[in-house]
Amino acid sequence: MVRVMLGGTLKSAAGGRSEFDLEAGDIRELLTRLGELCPELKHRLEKGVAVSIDGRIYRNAWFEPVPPDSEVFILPRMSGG
Amino acid sequence: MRFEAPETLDAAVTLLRGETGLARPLAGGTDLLVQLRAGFVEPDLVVDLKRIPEMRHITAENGGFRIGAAVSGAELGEHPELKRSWPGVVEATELIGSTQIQGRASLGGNLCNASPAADSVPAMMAAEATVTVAGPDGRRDVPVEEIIAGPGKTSLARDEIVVAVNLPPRPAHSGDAYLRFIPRTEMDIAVVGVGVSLTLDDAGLCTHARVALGAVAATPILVPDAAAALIGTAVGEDALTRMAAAASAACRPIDDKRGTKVYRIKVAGVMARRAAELALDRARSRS
Amino acid sequence: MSRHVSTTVNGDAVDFLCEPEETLLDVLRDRLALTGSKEGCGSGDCGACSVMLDGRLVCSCLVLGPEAEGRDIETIEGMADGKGLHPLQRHFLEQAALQCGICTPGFLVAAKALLDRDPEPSETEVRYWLAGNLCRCTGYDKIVRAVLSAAAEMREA
Amino acid sequence: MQLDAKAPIGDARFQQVGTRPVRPDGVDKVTGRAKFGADQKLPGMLIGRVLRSPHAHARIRSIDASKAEALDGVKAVVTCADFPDIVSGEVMAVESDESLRDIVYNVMARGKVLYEGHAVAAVAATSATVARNALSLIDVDYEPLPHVTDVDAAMRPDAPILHEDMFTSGVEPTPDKPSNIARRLEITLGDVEQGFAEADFVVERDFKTEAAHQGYLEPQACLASFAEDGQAELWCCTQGHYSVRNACARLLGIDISKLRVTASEIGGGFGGKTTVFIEPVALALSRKAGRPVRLVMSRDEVFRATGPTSSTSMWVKAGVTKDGRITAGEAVLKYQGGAFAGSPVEWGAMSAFACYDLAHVKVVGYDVVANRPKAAAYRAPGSPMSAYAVESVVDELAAAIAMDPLELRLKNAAREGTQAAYGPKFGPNGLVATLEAARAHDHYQAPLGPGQGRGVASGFWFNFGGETCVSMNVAGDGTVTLSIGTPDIGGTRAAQCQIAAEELGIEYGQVRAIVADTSSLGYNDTTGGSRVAFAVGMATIQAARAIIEDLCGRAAKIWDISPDAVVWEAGAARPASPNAGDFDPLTLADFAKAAANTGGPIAGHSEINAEGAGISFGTHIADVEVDVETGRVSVTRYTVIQDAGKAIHPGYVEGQYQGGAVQGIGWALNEEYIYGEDGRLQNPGFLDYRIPVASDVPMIDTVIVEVPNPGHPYGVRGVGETPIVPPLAAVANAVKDATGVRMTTLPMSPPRVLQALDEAKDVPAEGGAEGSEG
Repeated sequence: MVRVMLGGTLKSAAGGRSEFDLEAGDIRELLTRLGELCPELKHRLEKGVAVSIDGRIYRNAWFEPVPPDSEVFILPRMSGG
Repeated sequence: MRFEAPETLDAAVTLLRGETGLARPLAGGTDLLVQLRAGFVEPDLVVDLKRIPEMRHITAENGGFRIGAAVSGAELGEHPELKRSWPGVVEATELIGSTQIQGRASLGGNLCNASPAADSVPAMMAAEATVTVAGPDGRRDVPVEEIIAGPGKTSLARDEIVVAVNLPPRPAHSGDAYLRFIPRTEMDIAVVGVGVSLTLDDAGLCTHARVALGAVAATPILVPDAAAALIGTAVGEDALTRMAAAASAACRPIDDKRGTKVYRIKVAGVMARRAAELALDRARSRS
Repeated sequence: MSRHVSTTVNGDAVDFLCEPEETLLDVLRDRLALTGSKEGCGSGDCGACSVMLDGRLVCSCLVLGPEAEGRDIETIEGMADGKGLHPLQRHFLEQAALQCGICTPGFLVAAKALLDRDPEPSETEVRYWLAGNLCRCTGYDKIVRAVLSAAAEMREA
Repeated sequence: MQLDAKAPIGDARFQQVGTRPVRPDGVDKVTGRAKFGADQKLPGMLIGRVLRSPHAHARIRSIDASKAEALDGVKAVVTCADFPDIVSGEVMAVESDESLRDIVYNVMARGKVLYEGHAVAAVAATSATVARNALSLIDVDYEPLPHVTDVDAAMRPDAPILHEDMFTSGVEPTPDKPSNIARRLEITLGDVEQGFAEADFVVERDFKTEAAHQGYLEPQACLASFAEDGQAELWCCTQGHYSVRNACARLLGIDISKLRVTASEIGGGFGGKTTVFIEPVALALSRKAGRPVRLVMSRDEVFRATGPTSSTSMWVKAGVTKDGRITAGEAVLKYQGGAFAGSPVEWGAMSAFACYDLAHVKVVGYDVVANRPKAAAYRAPGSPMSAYAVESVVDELAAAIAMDPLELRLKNAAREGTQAAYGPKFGPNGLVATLEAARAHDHYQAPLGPGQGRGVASGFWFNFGGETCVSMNVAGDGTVTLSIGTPDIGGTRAAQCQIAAEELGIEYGQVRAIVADTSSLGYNDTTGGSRVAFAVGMATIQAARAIIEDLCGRAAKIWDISPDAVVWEAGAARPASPNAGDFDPLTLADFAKAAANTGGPIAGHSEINAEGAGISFGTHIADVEVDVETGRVSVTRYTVIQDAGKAIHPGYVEGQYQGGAVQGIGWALNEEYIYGEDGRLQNPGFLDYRIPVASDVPMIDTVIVEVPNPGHPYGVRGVGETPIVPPLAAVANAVKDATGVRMTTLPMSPPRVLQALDEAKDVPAEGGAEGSEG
């Protein structure tokens, strides 16, 4: 079980719910489960998000493993100037 | 558009006179080329005046100076005698634009472009400069302040050319200064510009003064009240305060992207005072 | 109506045809393929088109092509003399005084004009002389240092 | 050979990294040879020009180009009819969520013009003069509409509406009336009310900032050539030629692989060249005319029609205890992003309080549209404005409890393990190190003159990595070429050559790097977000290591030993130990000579999505002198202290710090978009859009702090964005220190400062640092 928290502005996008417990071995599984648990988020997830695993941020990395006891935040995706 | 570069004044006047469409004299070109590019003017004829020798020389004459209208700011700054006599006029001209602009921009062009914010004009007005104007009927000398008629407008006829700027001789204990306010240190158009010229007697009393302001009205303006506040005084604290107040009172500015009315009025007084102090220092140190 | 203009560019006699309203910058870039001079503004506010005209530093965007008749023009392309880079060019490189490099030709031409007349300028003099050359990348620090150190080297040479 | 990512920085293991070599593209740039966007020509080339709206907001009733088309020398005219009408919701590509409909609408107006300068039509003609004349022959019938340019005015219920189909997202229930608020967003951590209840002092302030432009010296420029067989070439100055290719191919309706985009040398970007403006137009003109078309923007067009940053209206509230604990931070941020949704308010909101370890944070953001050009990214998009507001309020908190502002920041600084208001816990980072370096710097102790003041501020940026490909080839003599796919905006090629030389153990001068076109390498994300030194560096390391692995294998075969018994050291394959055998080392040159006999050409490549970018913090110290009679502010001394993780080329790192700081100083003091009542931009040129000139600024001191990023083999963090974040507040705090007046509007132009000074004279001296005692 992984505890997934919504960070930044995604919290308000999910109808107020900001924490989810789900089974996922990697980022792709995590995002798929999250979309199932929270359909309001699906659009944002498809458009692209960043995933923070223990403070390290991944922008696009389906196959990055998610260790079971890690701290996971879903964030808006960043770019820059 | 046609381009001509005559080598005599007569030829230039003839060209201007003969053009049925719009003709534009070209001195340094630092304003004209910007206007051409922006499409503000679409002349049929451009007459380059820089190949006319007398427009390119600085001559010491009767104790004063005769400065060809197409002499560049850089050339003015390289003339030690002129700089010694009229530091304010030279500095005002050197404030026009960058080093690159200085290589081209001229007193004649700065005057005839007729911008209310032209840096050299208040300095020339304070200096009691005249300009020599050539036209089909010969030449005439006109006070600088009579040339600019409004923003972008001069009192010159379409076939008249400003040939030279004449600066009068300098009595002992005289000094002039030009200061402007700009937001940056360089490259801006004056938000307020002030030219001050004054002469002291041996006792240090001001016997003669002229104060002119730029960028605070539709044209650069002479402010006789500001001058009067100095004349007959030792140019002390009271006189300077009254002079600054008179300068502010004379302003008829507009609000625009470079400054507000309120700001211009207030800063005109500040800059007038600073310019007067600088002119005073110069007058005192100049025997 | 095109005009024929005879001039000297970087020491070579050059003839070109141009329309009267074309600027010297247009002529250099489009007719003579000397694209080292850049157009950053077209109004004399950025200095990227700086060239020497009869020994004077000017913005070539504020000179009409026909005005160049009989004149002597020096551009960035003439700065390295064939034997090697000018000390200013070298110091700009060694001190990372350029980032994107678009303003660099203008700065070099302007800085050379300064050092040709004043071999020992102060930092303030360098800054004011170069105030008509805009740079958005460097904050000017390394440019000013490069000019000062090139000047020092040239004085010792 | 695996480098230890956690090895201390300054370790002698680096031969190349940390040195300051001359860049490989340098000589071309000091001799005028380098080809920028407007420097390219093709035979038969036409000149393009764009007709732009004189109105801030108007309906287009009709466009009649027949007279222009009939003019001698005109070869093509295009309008929105030449571009697809894209349905809402389609995003540009997987790598960007920018709306394609907005891109095409911004490239060429459709139905309505939304800002002065909005493109309406374009022509290609045999000369610039003909093109200019042709524009004047295009009749556009406009129905002017009411307009709005101010962010607060645009949010009012009675404001003129730009998009009838814009309904604010992020509010429940979704409104049934259209508005100019594209989106409301919110970030919360803890409970701010509880936090404010714990405070001894609470300060709240309103702020406004005007839009600033990136001010790159090179206007947008491109040369398009569309062949009869549907293949096309595009030469342009851009921060990302791959994203240009993708957008143009979609807008032209051609296969992506049929369009090859070559990035010219780029004359500055700072975020402003991350999207398309004239490139699809030039391609459409070229296709229609059957000839190459060059399209170059004038400076006036750059200001009116490319993307500046947002103007903003902000409110910030923060509380502090007497002993200096910041108890809560709250903000409302309204960012106007021009005529289309997508202001960087989200980044402003996420970064607003990022420098602080706070238990209670709430930030509400609004993405607002107005009749101005569509905002583009500008260096740390969105962050400088919210940092200005927050760092100004933090300065007031310090004053309220009479604590040194650096002390207060150190007491509350984000550290490793701090939970950011936007979610994750921070990894190792350099904020505390920059604050301590600031406190120890002689600048912070130096005495101030009369009329002078000193301010400090910190700033943050996220940084990211992104998709990256590089290709490395060993030539017949053992020298190396490296192809990268990210335009080099300030020393990238030099840094990548250093990294390649470091890994291969060869001299810097033996590597030459080039920027490859879009057909030569796989997709690369744009140069931006401070990603290039980090991400491309990672790819270059991998490509070099692939070569080394290949060569160690070849050496094993040559020597007939096990590949495990071969190591790569100091530029050569060597037996791993005396036991492995006694063989002379084989250098790159040796392998290059024997390439054909040992397996063919020697090359390495890397295709990655670089993850693990390290966050970035910086702290700035500014001294100013204020002329109280004119309101003029001069910066007299300035120091930038920032964490680089590891500086590959310290000269270019310093350059990023200095350039960003001076851009921030410009934004703070004199740069602004000035609109008239008519909705037209009043200052579309460098004369009145006043970027700092050389005489405006002092030398910019720099201190490079190196707290390694564990996500990079050398510890590299991006450095380009953060330097623009602190200056706005650092300068404002210095002005406050010098005059006692808090400037809450940017820029702090002389009229604004003088007015504030005059108003301060009219009210009695403030007590208790203007804070309400909580």
